Amino acid sequence: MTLQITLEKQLGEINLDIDLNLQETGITALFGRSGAGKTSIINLIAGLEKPDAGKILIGDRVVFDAARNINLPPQKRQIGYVFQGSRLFPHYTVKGNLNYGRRHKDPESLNTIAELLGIEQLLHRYPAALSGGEQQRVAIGRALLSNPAMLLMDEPLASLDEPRKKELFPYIEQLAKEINIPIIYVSHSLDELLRLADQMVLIDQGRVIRHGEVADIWNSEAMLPWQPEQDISVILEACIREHSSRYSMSCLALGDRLSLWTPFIDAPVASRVRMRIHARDISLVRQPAEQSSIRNVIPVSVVDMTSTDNTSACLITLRAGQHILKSSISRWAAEELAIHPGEQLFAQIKGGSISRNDQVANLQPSNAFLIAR
Amino acid sequence: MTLQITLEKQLGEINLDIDLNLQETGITALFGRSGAGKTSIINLIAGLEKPDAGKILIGDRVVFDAARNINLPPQKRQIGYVFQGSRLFPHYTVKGNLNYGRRHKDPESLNTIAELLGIEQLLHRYPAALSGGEQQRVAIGRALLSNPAMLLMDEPLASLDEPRKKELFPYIEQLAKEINIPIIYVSHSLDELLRLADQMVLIDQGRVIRHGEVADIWNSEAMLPWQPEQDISVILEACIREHSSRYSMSCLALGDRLSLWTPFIDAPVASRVRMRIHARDISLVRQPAEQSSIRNVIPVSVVDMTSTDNTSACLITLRAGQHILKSSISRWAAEELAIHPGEQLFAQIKGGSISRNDQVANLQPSNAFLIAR
Amino acid sequence: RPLTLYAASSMTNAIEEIARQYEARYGQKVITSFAASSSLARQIAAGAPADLFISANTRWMQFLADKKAIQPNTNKPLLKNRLALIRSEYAKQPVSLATLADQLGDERLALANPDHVPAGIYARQALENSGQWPSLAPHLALGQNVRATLLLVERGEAPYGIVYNTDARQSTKLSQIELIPDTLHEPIVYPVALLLQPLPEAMQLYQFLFSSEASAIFNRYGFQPIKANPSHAE
Amino acid sequence: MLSEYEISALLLSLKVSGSAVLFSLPLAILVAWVLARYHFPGKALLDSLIHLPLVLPPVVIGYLLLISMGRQGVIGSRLYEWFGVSFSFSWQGAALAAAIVAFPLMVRAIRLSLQAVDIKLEQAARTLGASPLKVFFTITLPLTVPGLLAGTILAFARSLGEFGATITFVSNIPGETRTLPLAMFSFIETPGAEAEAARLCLISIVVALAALLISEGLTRMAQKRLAL
Amino acid sequence: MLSEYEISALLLSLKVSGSAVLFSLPLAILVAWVLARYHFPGKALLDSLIHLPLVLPPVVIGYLLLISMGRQGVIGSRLYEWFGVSFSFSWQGAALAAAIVAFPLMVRAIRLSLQAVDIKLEQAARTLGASPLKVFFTITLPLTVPGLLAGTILAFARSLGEFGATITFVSNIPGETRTLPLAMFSFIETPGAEAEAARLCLISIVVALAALLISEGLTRMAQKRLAL
Ligand SMILES: Nc1ncnc2c1ncn2[C@@H]1O[C@H](COP(=O)(O)OP(=O)(O)OP(=O)(O)O)[C@@H](O)[C@H]1O
Ligand SMILES: Nc1ncnc2c1ncn2[C@@H]1O[C@H](COP(=O)(O)OP(=O)(O)OP(=O)(O)O)[C@@H](O)[C@H]1O
Ligand code: MOO
Ligand SMILES: [Mg+2]
Ligand SMILES: [Mg+2]
Repeated sequence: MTLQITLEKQLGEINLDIDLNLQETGITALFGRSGAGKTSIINLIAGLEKPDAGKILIGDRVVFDAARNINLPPQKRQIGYVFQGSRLFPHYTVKGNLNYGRRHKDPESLNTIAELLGIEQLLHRYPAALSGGEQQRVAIGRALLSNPAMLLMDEPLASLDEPRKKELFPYIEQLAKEINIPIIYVSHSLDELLRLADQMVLIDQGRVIRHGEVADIWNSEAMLPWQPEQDISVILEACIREHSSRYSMSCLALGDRLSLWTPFIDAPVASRVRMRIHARDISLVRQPAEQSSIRNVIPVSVVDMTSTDNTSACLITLRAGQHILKSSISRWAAEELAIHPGEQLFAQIKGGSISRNDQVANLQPSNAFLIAR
Repeated sequence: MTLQITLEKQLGEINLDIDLNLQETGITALFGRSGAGKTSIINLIAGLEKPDAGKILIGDRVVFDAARNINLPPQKRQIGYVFQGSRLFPHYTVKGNLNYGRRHKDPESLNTIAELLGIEQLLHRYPAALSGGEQQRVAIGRALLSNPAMLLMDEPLASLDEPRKKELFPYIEQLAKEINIPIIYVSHSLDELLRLADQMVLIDQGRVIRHGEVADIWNSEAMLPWQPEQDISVILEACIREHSSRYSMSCLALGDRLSLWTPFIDAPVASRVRMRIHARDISLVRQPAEQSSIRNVIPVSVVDMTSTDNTSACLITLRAGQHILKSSISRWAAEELAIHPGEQLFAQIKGGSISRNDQVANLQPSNAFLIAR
Repeated sequence: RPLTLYAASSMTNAIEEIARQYEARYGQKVITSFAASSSLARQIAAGAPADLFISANTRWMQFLADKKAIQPNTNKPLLKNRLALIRSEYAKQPVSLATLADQLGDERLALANPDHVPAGIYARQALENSGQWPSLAPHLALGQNVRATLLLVERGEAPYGIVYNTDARQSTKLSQIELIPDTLHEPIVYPVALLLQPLPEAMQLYQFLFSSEASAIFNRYGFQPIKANPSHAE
Repeated sequence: MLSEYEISALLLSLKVSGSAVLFSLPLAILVAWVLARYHFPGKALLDSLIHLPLVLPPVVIGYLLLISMGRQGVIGSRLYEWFGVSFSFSWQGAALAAAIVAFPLMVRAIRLSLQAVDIKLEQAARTLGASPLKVFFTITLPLTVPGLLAGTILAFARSLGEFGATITFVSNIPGETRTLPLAMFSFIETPGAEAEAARLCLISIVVALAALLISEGLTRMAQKRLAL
Repeated sequence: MLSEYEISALLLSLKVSGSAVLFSLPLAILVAWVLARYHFPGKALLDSLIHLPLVLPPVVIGYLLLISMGRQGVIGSRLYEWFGVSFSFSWQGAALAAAIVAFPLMVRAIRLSLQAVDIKLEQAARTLGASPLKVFFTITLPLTVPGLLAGTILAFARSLGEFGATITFVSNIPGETRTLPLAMFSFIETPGAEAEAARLCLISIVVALAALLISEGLTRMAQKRLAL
């Protein structure tokens, strides 16, 4: 399934000018600041708004073409849309809402989806009697049951408070695993991005800045504005080498002889996982301490170092095998250790500091695993 | 200024039963889960709702006494209230809103407050033309200008998105410094709690669970439910020993010879600051590494250690001088190092890992400083 | 279908009674519809399904005759009526037409609207002919019909009024009813006519209206039946 | 308790007002919809035209109806010729008069309620594959129920009291067009019949109160259901 | 262009309708407020009573007015005795009749608008030291302006068209109570005066249209100002 979009639209002061070619299944995140034009883009895809010019192809169906005067109405586009607020119909029960977009109202598919989303118990309630998180799950179910060729989700978690978000996360992760239609997921949360997206599209001021693998874009300088100084991190993608059931830990293969121990990852050996490592969690030593609680002491070479005068920190870019790491240490330490590019050092990475939250979706098309929690 | 509250009120299924005696000026945080009854409590204080029984004293004024049938209406209570949504009057300009609660409309105090909140430029706009953050600042100014004996703030940041929150934070911190009336601040954000509150009251199911200094309650087990495994931390309160302007760092005195280097804190030597140190940021070694980027290597003694079987982590409680620290290391490391209570070790605390965000309000009544950013 | 009789609303009571008599006598139902003569006339002109029409004045009958909506040869005067000067219970002083202007003072004289209500038109003639119109004209309270005019006097809003004798006699709330000489105005005539395509039985009702039975009833309500020979109306 | 005469007038009034409301409802919804959702040149004019029956005295409306919809009228004669439909001097005519007089009230209430329906819900329905028509009947209309009820009851009440247009347009024919107000009028016109008039007045009031109370109840039910 | 007669009727109509609306506005606001904000036993009854003028034919209302507010009426006689106030045959009486007939429409519109005012804003004002009265006049009422405008214009339109109650209560006195509808009625009742009636009809319509358009404009301005 491909999605080809060439669009122009004037939005107040912003001129939306998009040229996107999404070949992928899985979750593609639309990421960008508030007001960048994310919602507008998916509204245009869904047919809720009309572009000034351009063309939209879903698979081989032309749903919009300004030149040929084609503009399919939303109901003909076969696109599921999960809105920021749930937009449930208040006068239908949960079941009524779920059934609204279905042609064949067979009970099996309803039950499957209801189970997937954990809303089997709620079928006969009205939306007003649901919590925010439950409402959003029903809204997701409703969109899925309309049998869409593609799913659009506009910050489905944004209107929820923290505990409600936590509650909904696993369902969306599960979803991405079990449903095999492409999903476009709008968000401006780094956390959601990391945990859910396979691909990402970075939008700014109505234009596509970057488009590609999450890890590639994450580690590029385009993402720096989103990473405050104390929060700089890199994304590693690596395979699981082995598990230690005794200590509930897993070992990732960073290179031939390079290993990284992390808290246990519930996935088979050899599966590929994504991992976020904060620069502040990596310290550097010339010689490894002999008896240390730090499990991961990895030989690295210094690639680059930057520091600014009025901060205490110095950001060191390191190479470990094929992987790039970043370490944030104090300028004081950097001077005292006299670190310079090209030098060989040891990076200490606390195993415990790689939090579960930072281990995110498998990237293999096989969709073999997702971290349990 | 004291606030004495004895209250009972049935709220749906929750029975609010509060007995509080706040002696303090400064910011007192009401903290608790959604639905715990926080908003209800301050509505009762403000007079927007009526308790079933009890008594409320502000200073020596009885504003409510069920026994004596006293129930001052809100406008007689002299209480400023900043609501979750800004609740600005849409038909008044910013200036009109600010002036609404003022008896003496002298321009100086208006200008002072407008400057404090950074809204001087907005005075002639209507609320509809303000961003969410600006609206909330005007709402704060409006409450302050009504010359209240006490200020209630109900999650003033909750309706704002992340960048907007960041924008408003400094103003509230500034406020707490410059206004000397007691402030009750409702929140369920740990971040806000740490940065703003002097005292805190922990509410659950309509009852007061704890009440006292933020650091005491934070480090007590009552707060454990709010600290997910990977986020366990302690709050240290310590004085600044010296600054290093060369490296933009400051040194905190943990004990006679114990120092902790942190990124620069913009406060005079000897002022007392609060600091949050995550357990995951402390690693343990038997012998300090010789050439390490880690600045803080502190001799500690092991007080206690706990671990659960199905996690990889082991939480070690340590003593450094008079201070308690917590370190989260892998069970594997704990076993290999054969750590046991009573033992002497070295704790490595990355200076850079003490983020600016974690350095919070001064506790001295003198209100001498607040971290600039 | 039953016979339909349109009649000016000032005749409601008398016509109802006669219709019931007719029904009893001939075993045929009569539907009566009462409204202002103007409304009825316009409706008839617009094709109302009526068989007979009794107007409160000749003007509206003429209106229909001009529109060729009635059988002209059946257009006959049926009744005559008189005007009466009436005094409210609330007015203390007895009144007469001669002293009316003086006695009125600041008060108002209730009159049906002389622009269009027949009773008002006759009353104006009477006042003009008695020379009082100029002084009374600014002191009038005009009702939309006779009944509304009577009501104003009954409720004491106006101390005096001029209405049909028939209406005045049915009121219990007046302290004086003085007939106005019928020489002061045109004769007050209620004409009747058959419409263009009436039921065959309509003529029977038409004749019944001129019968002595009907006359007795009209008399009882204060109308003066005109003895015409209805058989001439073919 | 009630005389035959009163019962006949009451039933007729209910029939006339009921039909007036029911038959004008679809048109009122359509007009309210157009006014609530579309902007077009002349919208203000259309809006004002709809308010006309409010501004003109009912007698004038009756007169205009007689001229246009009577059997000899511009429209009435065509209707009769082509469809055999005639409003003349029948209860249908009374219902037409009542409907026209009550129309502005009905449209206004429904329009307000339509404006309050969240267009976002309609968009959501569209993305679920619903045609505009399905959206209208499954989402918009059900959510407008409180406004529909309010409009209907207001129009019903106004219809119940309609007098001037009715008597001018379709005359005062017992069993056919003599509704409660016309019967009341007959009594008021008759000297000494105040008591009978008062009885009819009371009947009118009771019916209207009942209708208002029922609609209140229904509205509250609808609102509860929708948790508005 | 307009005859003196027409101008006189027009000016009188404007005076009568204008006063009717202006003087009933405070009471309408009060009643709407009570209905919008309070729950008490008998509320449904009060609500229904207010709708009565809608249900009863205007002539009946005029009759009831005459009985109660007339010079010999239960209330009217007292008013005259104690305050020297009399509605008899005066334009004030016409205004009273118009006000009563239009009252339900006015109350309904204002009530809806009051219900839409966010009570949270009122609470905020209270915590800023405002008394309930200040809150009402500085917050509630200004936010109700669109509803007030709608109610006022609706009532004004209805007042302009009022005929039955007026002529029954205060009769038809040129320059004093002969409003546009009463003048129109005289012409309709006169054979061959259709043209004059039509002219008056047109004047009525133009006035009403103007009023409706002005109110639309004002409402839009108010809504823009409030950014609703
Ligand atoms: N119909 C419109 N008319 C004018 N401006 C519009 C319109 N719709 C959107 N905009 C503007 O276009 C820009 C993009 O809006 P959009 O809602 O797509 O942003 P977004 O990326 O979804 O933001 P957020 O993260 O806040 O949801 C904004 O500046 C918005 O004000
Ligand atoms: N008027 C009321 N009637 C019934 N239940 C109520 C009422 N007001 C509040 N409650 C209930 O009382 C509880 C406490 O509500 P409150 O709004 O004070 O919580 P809170 O601590 O402020 O929560 P949040 O963090 O979500 O704002 C909730 O369960 C709420 O549903
Ligand atoms: O019945 Mo009449 O025609 O109004 O006097
Ligand atoms: Mg958006
Ligand atoms: Mg709350």
